[in-house]
Order: sequence, then C-alpha cells, then structure tokens
Amino acid sequence: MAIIIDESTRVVVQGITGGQGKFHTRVMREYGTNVVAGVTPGKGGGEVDGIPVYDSIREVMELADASIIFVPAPFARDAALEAISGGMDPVVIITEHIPVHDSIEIMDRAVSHGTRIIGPNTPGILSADKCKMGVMPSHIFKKGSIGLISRSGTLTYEIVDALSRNALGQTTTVGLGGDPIVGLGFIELLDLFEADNETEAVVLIGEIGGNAEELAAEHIKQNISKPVIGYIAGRTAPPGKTMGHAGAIISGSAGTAKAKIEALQSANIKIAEKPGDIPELVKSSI
Amino acid sequence: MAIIIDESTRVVVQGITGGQGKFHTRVMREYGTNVVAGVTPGKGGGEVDGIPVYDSIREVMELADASIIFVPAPFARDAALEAISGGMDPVVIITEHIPVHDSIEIMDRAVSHGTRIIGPNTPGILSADKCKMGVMPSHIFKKGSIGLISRSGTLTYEIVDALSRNALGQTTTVGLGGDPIVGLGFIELLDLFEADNETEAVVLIGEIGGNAEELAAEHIKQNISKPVIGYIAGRTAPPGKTMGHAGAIISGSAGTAKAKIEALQSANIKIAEKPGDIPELVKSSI
Amino acid sequence: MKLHEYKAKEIFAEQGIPVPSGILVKGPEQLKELQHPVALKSQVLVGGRGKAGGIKFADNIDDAKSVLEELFKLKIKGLAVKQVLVEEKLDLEGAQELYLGFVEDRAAKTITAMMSAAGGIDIEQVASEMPEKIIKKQLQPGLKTLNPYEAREMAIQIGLKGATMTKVADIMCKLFNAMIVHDAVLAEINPLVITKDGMIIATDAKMNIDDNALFRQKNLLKDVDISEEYTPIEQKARKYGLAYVELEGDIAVIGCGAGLVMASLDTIKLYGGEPANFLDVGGGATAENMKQALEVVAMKDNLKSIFINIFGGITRCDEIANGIVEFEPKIPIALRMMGTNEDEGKKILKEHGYNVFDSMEDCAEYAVKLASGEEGR
Amino acid sequence: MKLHEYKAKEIFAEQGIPVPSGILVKGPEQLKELQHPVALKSQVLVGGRGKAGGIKFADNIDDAKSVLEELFKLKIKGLAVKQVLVEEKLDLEGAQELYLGFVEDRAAKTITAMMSAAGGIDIEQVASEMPEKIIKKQLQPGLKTLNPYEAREMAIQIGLKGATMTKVADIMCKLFNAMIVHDAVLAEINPLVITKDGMIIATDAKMNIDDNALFRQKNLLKDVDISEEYTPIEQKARKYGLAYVELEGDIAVIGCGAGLVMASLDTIKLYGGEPANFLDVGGGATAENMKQALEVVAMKDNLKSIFINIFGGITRCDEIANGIVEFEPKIPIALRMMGTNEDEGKKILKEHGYNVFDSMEDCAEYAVKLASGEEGR
Repeated sequence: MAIIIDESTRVVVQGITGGQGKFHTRVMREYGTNVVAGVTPGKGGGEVDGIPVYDSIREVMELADASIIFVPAPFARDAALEAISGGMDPVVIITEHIPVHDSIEIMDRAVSHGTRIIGPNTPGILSADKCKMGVMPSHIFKKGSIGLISRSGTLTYEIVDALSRNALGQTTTVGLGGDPIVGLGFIELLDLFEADNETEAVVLIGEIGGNAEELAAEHIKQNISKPVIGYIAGRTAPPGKTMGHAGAIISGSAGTAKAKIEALQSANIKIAEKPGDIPELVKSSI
Repeated sequence: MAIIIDESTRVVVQGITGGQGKFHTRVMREYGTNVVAGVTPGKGGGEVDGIPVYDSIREVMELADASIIFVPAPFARDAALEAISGGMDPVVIITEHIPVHDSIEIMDRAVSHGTRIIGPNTPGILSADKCKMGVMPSHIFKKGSIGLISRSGTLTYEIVDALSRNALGQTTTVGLGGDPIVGLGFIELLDLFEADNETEAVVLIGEIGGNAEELAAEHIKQNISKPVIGYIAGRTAPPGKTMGHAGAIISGSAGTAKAKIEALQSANIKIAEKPGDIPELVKSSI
Repeated sequence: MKLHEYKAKEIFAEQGIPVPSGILVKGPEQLKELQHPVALKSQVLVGGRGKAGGIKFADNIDDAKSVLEELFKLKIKGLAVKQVLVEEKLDLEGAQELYLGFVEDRAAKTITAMMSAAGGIDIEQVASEMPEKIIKKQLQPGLKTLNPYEAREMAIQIGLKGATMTKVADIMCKLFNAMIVHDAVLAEINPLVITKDGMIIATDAKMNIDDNALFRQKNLLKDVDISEEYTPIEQKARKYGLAYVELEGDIAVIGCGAGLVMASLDTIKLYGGEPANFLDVGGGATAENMKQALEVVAMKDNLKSIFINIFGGITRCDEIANGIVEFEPKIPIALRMMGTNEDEGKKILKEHGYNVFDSMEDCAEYAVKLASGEEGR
Repeated sequence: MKLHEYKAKEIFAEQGIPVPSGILVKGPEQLKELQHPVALKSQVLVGGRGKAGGIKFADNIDDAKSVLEELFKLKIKGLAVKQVLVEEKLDLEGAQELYLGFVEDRAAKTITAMMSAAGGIDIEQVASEMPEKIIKKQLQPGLKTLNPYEAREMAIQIGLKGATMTKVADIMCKLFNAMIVHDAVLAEINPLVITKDGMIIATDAKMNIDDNALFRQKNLLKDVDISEEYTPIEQKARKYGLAYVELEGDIAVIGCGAGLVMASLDTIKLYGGEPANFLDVGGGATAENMKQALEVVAMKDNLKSIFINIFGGITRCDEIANGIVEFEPKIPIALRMMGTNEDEGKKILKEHGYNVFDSMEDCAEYAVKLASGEEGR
C-alpha cells in the first residue's frame, strides 16, 4: 500500500513541452511513473519522448487520473482549474510563486470538486518503488514503512536520505509546498497514513510561520495512534518582518519554532534537534 | 392550504422607509400579512407605522421568515443577497429593471441556498385571505380553489378580477416577474399547485418571448393532473427587434404567441382568446 | 442600448482585441488622405446594411470621397447614414471567418458563450440549419473572467489548432471582459477573420448594453445619438422613460404593465380595431408620467381614439386620473380603470366629465367604435 | 512589496476612499506655500515612525520648512527619510478612530476582513488583550467585490449606527476593491477617523502587494525606490531574485530551498557558529544564479567562511558546481552537495580541487571550524 498515488496512477504532465516539464517527465518515467500524456495548449498533436501531447485536459480525461503541473506562475491558475474541472486527482503543482489571489481560487475550486491539490511550490509526492509525481532526486528513496510529510522541499530530501541510509524505507513522501497557500495539509495526510496498513510511523517536517504544526499537534492527540516524529526548521531564524498590523492580529504569537515544538511535544511527538537525529528517533518509536 | 406563504409567514420589508415600501407595508398589513420588521440600512432603531426598523437582515433572522424587497434597482442585488444569506424564504423582489448581470448573481446564489425568489419586477404573491407579499390591489382577490401563475403583473389583476366576479376564488396567485431573468418559474409553481390539496385548477398566464410556456407545456404533459387553463398576451404584437445574431441563435423560432399557444394546446390546455373568457373555461374544466 | 460598430470596436481595442485601423467621419470633408485601400462602412444600428449598399470600398482618396457622398445620402431600412467608419481594407482572399459571441441566456439564467467556424453573414442560417456547427457553453453564473482553458476547449471543438487556437481563445476571453466591464447583454464578433497569412482580426463588432445598467455605464452614453435608432415619437418616449413601440393603426393604447398593454392590443384587434402604438407607463406611474404618456401618443397623426387601460397595483388610480384631467386630451378617449385607489381615481375623472369602464373588453370595444365614428365624440 | 503611505493613499483615493489632501516633497525647497496647518509625515516603510519623531506639525510655511529640514536629516530604525508627505492637519479633538483591514489568511485559504472601533496606534495591543474588540470575517474565496451588506454587518457589530455605519461600510467595500485590483496581500486603514462633526477620513494607509503578482501590477513598480527598504546587499539580492536576509554572524550560508537553509542556520548554531545571512537560491537554480548568490554573500565584511548546502531536486548539482568554479570564491568554503546530477556536480568540483561533503551536519561543523580558524584555509 501507499497513499494517494501508486503503480496504477496514470499521469498527465501539464507543461510537458517546457524545459522542466520535459526533463522531469523523463526522470519520472525512469522511476516507473506511468506518464500517459502531456498537455501544452497549442502544441497538441506533437510528442515528447514518445508521449503524446494534447491541447487540453478535456482530451485526456479518459486516459489519465492525475496531473502534475510545470507551467509558469502566470498560467498556473488556469492550468490548475483545467485539471480540477477535468477530474484529475491528485493535482500536483510544482510551479512556485503563484499569486496568492490565484491560489485562493484554485484551492476553493478544489474543495468544491473534492480534488486533492499538492503544492504549489512542492517537490511533489512519491510512493516508493511505485509512482513519483514530482522533482525529488529519485535515488535517495527506499521502499519501507515510514510516511513523510514536509512543508519544506529540499529539507525533505535531506531527511529521506538520512532515513534511507539507516535502512528506514518509506511508504509515501509528500511535500506540502512552500507557497503561502497550499492544498493538502498535515491533518489530511496524517489521516491517510493512519489508515494505511503499510505505514508504521510518520515523520512530520515543519517550519516557522503559520500555525499548521500547532493544529496538527492537536489533531494527533485526538486521532493518530501511530508514532509521529517531528522536526521544525527555523529555530534560530530572526523574527520575520510582520505584515502590518493585520498580520499580527491574525497570527498572534503563533508561528515561532518554540511554540510549534512545544505544541508537538505536548502531543507526545519526539522532536529532532537536527535532521540527522531523525533516524534514531524513528527507530526507537517503532 | 395555499402555496409558499400563509397566515404563519412572518414578513420583513426591505426598503420599508421608502415611499413604495411604506405605502405597501400598510396595505399588506390591512390585508392581514404579518409584517414583523423593516430593514433600511442606516435607519435602524426607528419605526414605520409601529413596525420596528433594523439596519440589517442579520438582526431580524429570528423574527422573520420571508422578505419583500422595495429598494431601488442599483441596490437590489445587495438587498437580495442579504435576504438569501439571512435565510429568508421566499424573497419577493418588487423592484423592476435590475441589471441582468445582477439578477444572474441573485438567482445563482438563491439556487445554492435553496431560496425561492419571486421576481424581480413582480406584483408579488398572495394567498387569499391569508398573506399578501406584494403590491396587488387586495380587494379583487377572493378565497377559493384556483391557483394562478402569471408572467405579467397588471394582466394578472385583470384575470383575478374576472375570476372573482365569477365566484371563482383563488388559493394562491403568483406573479413570476417581468424582468428578463426571474426566480421561480411555471414549472416549480405547477408542481406546488399539483401538491396543494385545496387547488382544483391552475390558470397560467404567459406572454410572447422566451420559451417558458413551451417548457411548461412539456412539463404539464408529464407531471400535472389538475386542469390548466392558459392565456398568452401578445398575439398581435409585431416581432420584436432581435438581439444581434446571438438572440436568434439562442432562441430560434420559439417565443411567438402562436408557438406558445400550440405547445399548450398540445398538452390539452384550454386557451382563452381574451382575459374575459377565462372564467368560463375554468368552470368547464372543474 | 445597441452600440455602433465603431464604438464596439473601440471597446474591443481597449480590451486588446485586434481590430482594423480606422477613423469615423461625419461628412465627406472629414476624410483628408488615404494610406491604403479602405472599406467605408455606414454606421447604422440595423442588420443587413451590406446588402442595402451601406458598405463600399475605395482605393484612393478621390474614390473614397465620392463613395462617402453617396453613403451620406443613403437610407438603410429608413435610417439616414450620419457616420461612416473608414477602415483599412484587408486582404480576405482565402481567409477563414469565425463567429464568437456571448449573450444573456434568460432560460439558463446565465451568459451563454458561442463559437463557430462558420462565421460571416450566414451565421443565422447556420444556426437554424446546422446548429451543431455552433458550439454553445453556458457559463458559471456570476463569472467575472472567462477561464482561458474554457475558451480553448471551445476553440478546439470548432477545429482550431496550434497558435491560432490559443490566440482565438485569448480573444474570446477578452470579448468576455468587454461584456462584463460594460454590462453588455450581447457581445459578438462576426466575423473574426483569420487571413491566409495567419493574421487574426475582428472585422465586425456588435455590443448591446443592458439598459437597466446604464446608471453605472454613464461613460458609454457620452457620444450616443439616439436620433438615429428611434423615430421622433420614440425619442420623446425614451426621454420620458416610457416603453413605446410605434404601430400602424389609429387607436392609441396606453396601459400599465407590458402584459396588460399587449392584451389590450390583442383585444382591440379582436374587435376589429388597429392599434397605433404600444405604450406601457410602467409600475407606480405618477400623474406627470401619465401626462407625458398622453403627450407622446398624441404626437402621432391621424389618431382616431385613445384607449387607456389601467389596473392599478403599485400604480395608483388617483395619480393616473390626475394626469388625464391635467392633460385634457383632444382626441376621444375610452377609459378603463380599476385597482389601487380606484374610488379616488374614478371620483376625479367623473368630476371632470369622463366616463369610466370597469370591463376591459367593453372599453376596448368602445375605443374601436370611437375610432370608426360609430360612437359620438 | 510594501507601498508607502502616499502611494497607498493615491490608490485609496482612486477607489473613492476619502483621504486628506496632501503633497509629497523630496526636499524642503519643494514646499512653496501653505493654505492651512499641516502634518508632515516621513515616508518610511517601518512601523513606529510617530514614536521615532517622524511625524511633525506646522502652522505656517516657515515652521513647515524648518520641520522638513529636520525630517530629511532623520533616520528611523536605520532608514533615511527621503520623502515627506505634507498633509492638511485635521481637527482630531473628540474624534473616533476605527481600524479597517483585509489580509490574506493562509490557514483559512482566503482573505479575512477585520474591523474595530478601537483603531489607532494601539491596535496590536487590542488584538492581543481584547481580541473580541476586533471583528473578523473570512470572506468567500475568490470574491471580487465585497457585498455592501457584509460590510454593513461588520460595521453594525462594532457599534456604528445611521449614516456613519453605511459610510464606513462603503469605505470597507472600496478598500476591498483596492486589495483586489492591485493584488494586495494586505490593505488597511488605521485609523479611519470620524471627526466630531461627522467627517470620515483615512488618515493612514497601508498596502502590501503580492510580490508574486508584480508581473501584472507593473504600474505600481514605476515609482518604487527599493533603496529605502533594503540594505545595499539586500538590494543586490533582490535584483538577482534571490531570497536574502542579513544576519549578525560571520559564516555565509547558501542553500536551495528555505527549509534546508533554515535547517542549515540551525545546525551552524548547534555547532557554535554564527550565520552571516540566510540565502536561498531557490529551486532550479542555474550556474549564473549560483555565481550571483556568491557575489551577494561576499559583499559582507568580515566574512570568515561560506557554507554551501545543496540537495538537488529540481536543482541540478552540475549547474551549482559550474557556478562555484566560475566564481572562484576567495573565502574558505564548506561544500555539501547531493541529489539530482550529483555525480556530474561532484566531478566538476573535484576537478577544481574542491572537497565535497555528503553529510550536512559534518559540513556545517567544518564551516564553523573554518570560521574559527581551527581548520586551515
């Protein structure tokens, strides 16, 4: 088992004819991902590495289940709405720096369609030895029983690598995405890992800002029986420039590494001091 | 029985402090309507004829069930959305000449909230001897067993008067409203009359333009067992100026009095030549 | 309110839709020089101006001036040509003509988008004979911008490919913006031309603005001259805010509410009369409105009688009565009045010697007899 | 991107929000005459300028000019005053101060509207001590215009009545328009003043524009001078599109991805070092980006070592390696590199004599030792 994607997932790549799209399509296929089609408006009828390119998601609705988006930020809203309306699920948005107002619309539409969005600005999702929809370096992953959820991209690789080197393979690894507004969060994914037979423990990688980790801690107390191991980046970061009065009014004192670590510890989650400490904490938990 | 409104309906008047609002509030109360509150933003705390005035629907959500709107067209969209979000049902929009784009938004919101809109540009709805939410001349109505649905305002009075003079009282009379885009239509109301124990027959008053009568005829064939008597205004009207090519593409040949009369006759509906003929046709049907 | 082609093209250009370069002239002397061959297009708000000789071409300034002389003498369906759009003439040999449009869809309670590869002057024929050649899509109600992917799906469906497909979709989105920004009930490009070297350009443009939204579209009213679209009587009626349609007969009809006025026309006809007009004073008419209505219908020559049919709901009979007695119509009048404040209204009228009917049919019959001279005046 | 008060007020005025009349001066000589007493407000993009003496008053032109002389010499939280907004001084005696604001709400994935009757400089204290005094409302995601009734409900909730309630609600709607039209992530008026004679006016204005939306807000970039908000090194970083935050230490840190860079800082600290900066080259960085990153961190004085921590996903290690060898850093470097195209990257670096770590912790420790002089350079 794994969560969200596996060997049966048929993937369409939106923006397949761009540099990143082309490169990562090849790398994803090498990992075993079943990439069935690409979409680039105006380039329909062509192909990339033998994969047929279409003008629209509508034309691939019967062929594909899930979409990964590489199109530039100004066009990402349109691509994502097209994927959602075409029934793709999940929709993985690699594109970074999408305007906030666009992301708000994307997430709202996704909720009303029941679509799971991963990202934007995510390294993607990878179910080890089954399917990769993302840009992570494939060779660091190893099949196993650890689920991993991360707000950070490259830090995820760091920790996956540490786990794999310590013979701790993974079920599924998910990057939530680094943009201010993203789709799936810790809570939805914790529930999926809780329900997944193969997953024995979950590693949760957070960072300063927002209150997602605090909410996750609360959720774990109530609903998650599997061991969770945490790491929070930004312990030594200087306090960021706040966004006018409004930022302070909305977020209050939440968002510091200290607050997050305390919240997680209060839910009996072991917190690593540095990424390299995580494998030991995992081993002692399972 | 009656449909949609009866003696238990608690009514709020939006725009109660305006000339029309004030006048018709008094007339509605004289008819027996339970007007419990008025709303005019900025005039909260006052009263009109002993009825308390509030600044918002939110403040009267517990007091009132249904709203009637008299505010001027530029503000009607806001008033209607406020009534819908405040849970009022039905919402009767007397205001005429609301911009089409505003009406589209009102009707969309109403559908998603399950709110029944009557109008805009409607004389309103009246359940004889029970409740009047509208501007019809009260004295022409008489309690009885005929349901009446009309696309026209004043023509409705004409026909109600003819019925009453011929001892044919009414259960509920509904004006659908004369603006291009309106809320409830023939079909929804036919179904309500079909289900209403007291209603023995329904009079349907249509006019040229659109295809509401044609769709109603189709619906009656399939779903309505009670006798329906029809009248279509505009038999001799010259063909209207069409709206560019697009109008012709959308509406095709539908919309003439001839087409409507034929459609209704094909559903075994008796059609009156002039309003004065309706009472005879009703009598011979029940 | 219909916009002239030149005005619609101005709006399209603001939204980034490619249109031919052109200038508007109000007389032949305003054309000073030509850089290239031109099309000279009469700006009248009726269809079929091409077939009526309202569109001409010229290769040089002398030809263009003499064509303009001609056009400014032309009447198209009764409308004098007062403005001509002089536009760069395009090479349309081998060009493809598309149809792009948006229209309010009353039944669907939203805007419907339309696109066809069979654009041009025969689009209405296509609509009735080969409706499958026109792609229609009902848009999400309340949409403020058309999603490019939705426009592309339509462009793909009409058979476009490659860059042409994406460019046409982009124009479709901009056309929708024009519709939304200006409260239009109709916006269409017919044809959108794709020349054989791939240039895409809107060679005709139509926009109808929602009359009910003009209060927030005041800038569009600035250079509107309604004298073209309407007869003098219709202009007067519009000025007063009255719904008026001119007809062929000799019995003026005034009523409150479009349905009642239509039924009044139908009834006049049933009794053998010929209505001279349709006039709806609207709901809640005041004495002043009623006076204005009488002033408008009285403008027509050869009027034989006036049928006034009022069933007051939001309209109060006393207001109507006051309007009638203040105007003192010179033409014989058949008067029917019921409804709100009926007693007060009837009292006023009787005090001034007017007879008032209760039955619409009886009153219509009387109006017809007045017109035929059977009843004394 | 934060906007200056004067710019935000320009935008507010375009939307119809009442603001005091004023002019922007860039030097005392630009002020020619005064019609009335004025407030002179330093235009700096930091909070607390009032307490720092950045806001003064004057009754006549001579006083005003000498105040301006003073202000243009002032530094507020390290920022030189380069522009002063000279505004009509209002009679605020007995006035009420409201707070109106909109902000992107990451957790709710929408915009949250806020209103309070306790506006003014202490609003943050109100937020933490009496949060019930601030009304918050999460708006429907994707809303393009705020419905007036929603604004009125908030105004009623903070205790406003009558015409003041409707006017404040109207300003709230206009503030939302400003937010939407300009892709703001924050728009606020604090305070919105209601004078004792009922005049309503926005005496301060804040707007932050979404940096990610600047591609469609180019007109806002026209008169922006980033030299004020940022240090010279930060300006260079922004020019290159690099995320850079200046810190106090002596070990430069470069990484790809904010999380990894933060973890790198944390690890440097764990080993007793002091980071000199935070620099994220971002995803998919090229050799050129890497060169620019090195150029930026090297601008800082007293740098002892550079810690480069790359775990390539979308970033390719060979690009990073090429950037490093092309720049040839003069300062000792601790280099860690893994991930996409790792072998190619390591090969390039080894050919140029660089030692590459696999472990982030080991490399961080090495960077600290380099800085302390424990390791040879």
